[in-house]
Amino acid sequence: MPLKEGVNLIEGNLIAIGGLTIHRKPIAFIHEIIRSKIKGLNVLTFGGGPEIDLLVAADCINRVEAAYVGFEILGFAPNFRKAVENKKIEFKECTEYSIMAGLLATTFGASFIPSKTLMGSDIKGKLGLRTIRSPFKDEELIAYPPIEPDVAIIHIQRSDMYGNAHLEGVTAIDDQLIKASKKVILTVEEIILPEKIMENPSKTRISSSLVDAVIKVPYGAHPTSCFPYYAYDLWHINEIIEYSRSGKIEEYLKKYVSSLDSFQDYLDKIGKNSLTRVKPKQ
Amino acid sequence: MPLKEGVNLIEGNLIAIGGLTIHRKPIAFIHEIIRSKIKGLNVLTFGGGPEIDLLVAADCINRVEAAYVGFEILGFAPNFRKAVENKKIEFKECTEYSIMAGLLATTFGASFIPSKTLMGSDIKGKLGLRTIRSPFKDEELIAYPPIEPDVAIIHIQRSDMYGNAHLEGVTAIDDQLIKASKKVILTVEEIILPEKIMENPSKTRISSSLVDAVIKVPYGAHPTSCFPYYAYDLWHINEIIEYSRSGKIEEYLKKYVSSLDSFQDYLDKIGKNSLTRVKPKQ
Amino acid sequence: MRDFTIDELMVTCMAREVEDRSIVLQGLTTPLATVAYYLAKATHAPNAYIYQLAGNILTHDLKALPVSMLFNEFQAMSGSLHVRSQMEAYETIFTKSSSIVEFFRPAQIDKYGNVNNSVIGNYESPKVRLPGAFGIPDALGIYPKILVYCPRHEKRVFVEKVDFISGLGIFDREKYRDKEVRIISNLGTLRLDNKTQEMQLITKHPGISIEEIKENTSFDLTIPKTIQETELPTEHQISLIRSKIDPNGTRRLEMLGGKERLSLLLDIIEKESKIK
Amino acid sequence: MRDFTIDELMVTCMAREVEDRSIVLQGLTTPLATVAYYLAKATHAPNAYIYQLAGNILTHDLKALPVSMLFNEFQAMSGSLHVRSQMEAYETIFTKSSSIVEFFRPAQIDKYGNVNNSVIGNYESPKVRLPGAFGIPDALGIYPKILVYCPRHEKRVFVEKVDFISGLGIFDREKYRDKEVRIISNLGTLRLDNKTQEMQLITKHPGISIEEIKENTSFDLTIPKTIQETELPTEHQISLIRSKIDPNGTRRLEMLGGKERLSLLLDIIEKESKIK
Repeated sequence: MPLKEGVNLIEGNLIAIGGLTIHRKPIAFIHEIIRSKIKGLNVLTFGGGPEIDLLVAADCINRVEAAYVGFEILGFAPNFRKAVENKKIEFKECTEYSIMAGLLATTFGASFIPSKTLMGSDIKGKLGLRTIRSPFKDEELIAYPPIEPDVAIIHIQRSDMYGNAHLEGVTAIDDQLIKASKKVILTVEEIILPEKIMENPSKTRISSSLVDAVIKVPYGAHPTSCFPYYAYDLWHINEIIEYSRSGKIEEYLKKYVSSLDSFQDYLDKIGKNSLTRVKPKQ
Repeated sequence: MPLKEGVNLIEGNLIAIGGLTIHRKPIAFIHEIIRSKIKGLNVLTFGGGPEIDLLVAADCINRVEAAYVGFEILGFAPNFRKAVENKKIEFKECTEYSIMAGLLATTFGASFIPSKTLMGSDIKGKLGLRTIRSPFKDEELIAYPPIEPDVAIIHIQRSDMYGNAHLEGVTAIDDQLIKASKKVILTVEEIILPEKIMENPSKTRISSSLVDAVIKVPYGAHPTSCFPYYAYDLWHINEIIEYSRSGKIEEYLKKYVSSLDSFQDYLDKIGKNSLTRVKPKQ
Repeated sequence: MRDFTIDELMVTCMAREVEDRSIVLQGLTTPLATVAYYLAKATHAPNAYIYQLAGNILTHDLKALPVSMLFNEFQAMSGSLHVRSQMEAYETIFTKSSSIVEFFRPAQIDKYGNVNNSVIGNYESPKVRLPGAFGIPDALGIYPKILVYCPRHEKRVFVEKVDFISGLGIFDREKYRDKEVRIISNLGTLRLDNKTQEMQLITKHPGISIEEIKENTSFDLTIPKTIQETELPTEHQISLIRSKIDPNGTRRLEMLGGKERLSLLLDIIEKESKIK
Repeated sequence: MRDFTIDELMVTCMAREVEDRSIVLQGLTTPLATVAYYLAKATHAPNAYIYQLAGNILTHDLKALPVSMLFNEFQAMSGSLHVRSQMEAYETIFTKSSSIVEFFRPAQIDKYGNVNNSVIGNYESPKVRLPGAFGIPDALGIYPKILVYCPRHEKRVFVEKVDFISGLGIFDREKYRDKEVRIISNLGTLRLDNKTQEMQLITKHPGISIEEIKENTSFDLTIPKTIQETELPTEHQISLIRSKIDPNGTRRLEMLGGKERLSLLLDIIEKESKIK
């Protein structure tokens, strides 16, 4: 399936994005969303990074739900930060547990997850979490409601044509996102034969029974990482920061996304040297 | 660690046993418990089989908590059945969900798991499950309380000396039992080098940080199966049934357990032919 | 009339419940269901997902035939694309319940579709303490379509009221409008849904009379004016079952009881241990 | 006085919090903590379990040194015995909380140990929207021992009251009697527990005066009569840090801000991309 078709599958109230901060973000898919001029998205991600920042910069976002949005050692996600400070987007600040508990409630048939975990944190109030009395002890508990994304977009290492897939390195909560979402789109570095999957079935982390589309996009997470294929391109992520700081993020978007026809054009523009320096030693 | 020492680690109110019915039951360890004349155990297992039946026959058991106790295609677990019918032991009849939800509550810091799953079943009442009102909808929910076993005894394929372990074939809920239990004892077919574990770390299902003892016992699950080493020995399981039916289970216990010094003696008594016929083709 | 046995007819009826891309879950000790699932996958449902052995193993294709009694775990693993924990099996149950096919075999079933695999007689002082219902009580509350098979359609199985409700069948008429129970027995096929709340005979197997079905059912069945005969197995299906999927006849184990079953079982595993 | 830098002193202080068989969790972007964890494992805590990168990867041994900025995921995987999902990391947090070592770096911390990584200023109209607290709010409610490091001990970090409680520090005096917060900064080490409910200076780093620490803290510190100097790094520790664990100086990234940090970062990754 080409990326353009994949973008047509985007619908519903909540779009989940896999990966973590600057690891395994479905950037090729994000570029296609930006090119398609989709607006008003509500996006859930565990830890957001360049994918959120670019979507915000391109004005595709209404609300972000995440426990973190930033570029790790490179600091702030500049466009996200500015948009929240200027109230141009809504930010629903979650915690790791609030997201995991919500997904777990969905996948395990629990009406909610009752726990003391966030008691006392101001985030509890901002998330509008209700409290209940425990039926067993004299204590108050937070009721984490179910989270059920409409579509999950996940960039992963490899799968067969059906979507039986491996998931390696920083896995974050991608397996949970996939199980809890109504529809799942995988972008993958490689498509391999089912026979290859069968050689080591205990390595399969995602079952094809949960997958609606598989799209092959080598380097599809660049400038974020996709272990073991390539590391994050901190140079390029810093370029995003520099364009943003000097008020020229629209130039960046034009140069690298909207003026181009495909992600391959982006990779060509980035250049071979950029892709080589993030390759690990053999 | 020898099995005798392993048995000394048994303590507490609830002993969890891994495997499923006639798959991967820690029979060698069970024999040692019987030889040690431990009495009054409360045992939790997902689906019980010969291990429960032998413990009951040897009068080691006070209470069984399980969703099933039987020999699959061979039918009833005869000593368990008789003991429940004659009220010699207590049987707390669970369901798959009630056990999984209880373990999950423990490992995920939930005070309980609220779900509609068992609504209307008479098992709900027998388990003494409480109901609560949902804070979100007009509905009644079952509150599954946490389950935290004191010790888990699991027979698995292989681990390194620290307890970093693989788990293959029918895995049942062994990973959850291990995570939720205060103490974990593994009996294993093989001990391999950590370097072997590192070759394929995504295959590691049990982290050594959760394991308290590793005991090497080849064929330690016989007459239940341990994929890929051997299938269940339905002939021998039928022998247990026949001894029991003719009122001679004590003879069985004497012949195969109490008169012997070790599990190796049992294997010698079983004989090479018995062990060979359950070996899969290469 | 074609040459087939009642177990083969049941297998083809059960196979029809599997659609392409169904997620098929297989419980403990259900060789009749196993053969049905493999038959479906070999014919009209090549993309069905079959999770074997309490839901732990996904079988991709039918390389690993014939079905085995002694080495079923080995066989399932050799054709597996994905190994799951039971927790993951439940995650599928909750999120994909409308795609799931799982046949249960109750010790007792009543006219409301309640099933009992716990005790015969009084719960506290049972005449027979059965092995237990395992995941059936959970699944019945979740699945919109409850699939039941009864290889021995008798009064003591089709009871007026189960001795103990291991799992609740049809309930809460308002909330579960489309919930239904489908039953395939050795005499015919039956159906109960939330709208009618009546257990209805749908088809009778060839050579079986309506009287015979009534006589072997403790409660009143709703019998429509015209009852069709159950669709017969095709020659292709029978040939697949006998020559490829189950040449050793594991499917017949569930039709038998006591010594007959044991004797067939020992025959089968003896054979399997030798030809491996 | 031995030759060491303040980042090296902090690293050795942090390493002391790791006991043998501790379960060490490493958050996002905490190279100072990474170096400390590896130092502990290379010296007094060889059996510590180090879960890297948001808890997903267990590092078994120190084969994969030196620590890397660009290839840390690759390095962690090459020394891994076990790959976990974040869900499994939380399962460890809940069941083994007393064995867990995890250092957090707050943007603000107040005298009750409350931390803020959410906003500077008003929540709805923030002066600075920070990246977020990720799992800190959860962990603070679970861990009995809360470990904090502050590479830049300043008034704007050690505030009277945090602008927003991302995570609650010391609370519920009755129920959490043994709960405590330990802080290692670039000026000294501090401690707050549920018994005293006072933030106390424990040691001061060599060359730092009590006055300097007070001046850089917005709230009143409890200063015991005699304050010892922080234990110095040994030569062995310094040599390990410099030659084996972190020759490229990733630990210094957290001591710097703005352009200085970026410039050091680009130096480090440039080097790493070439010598691979």
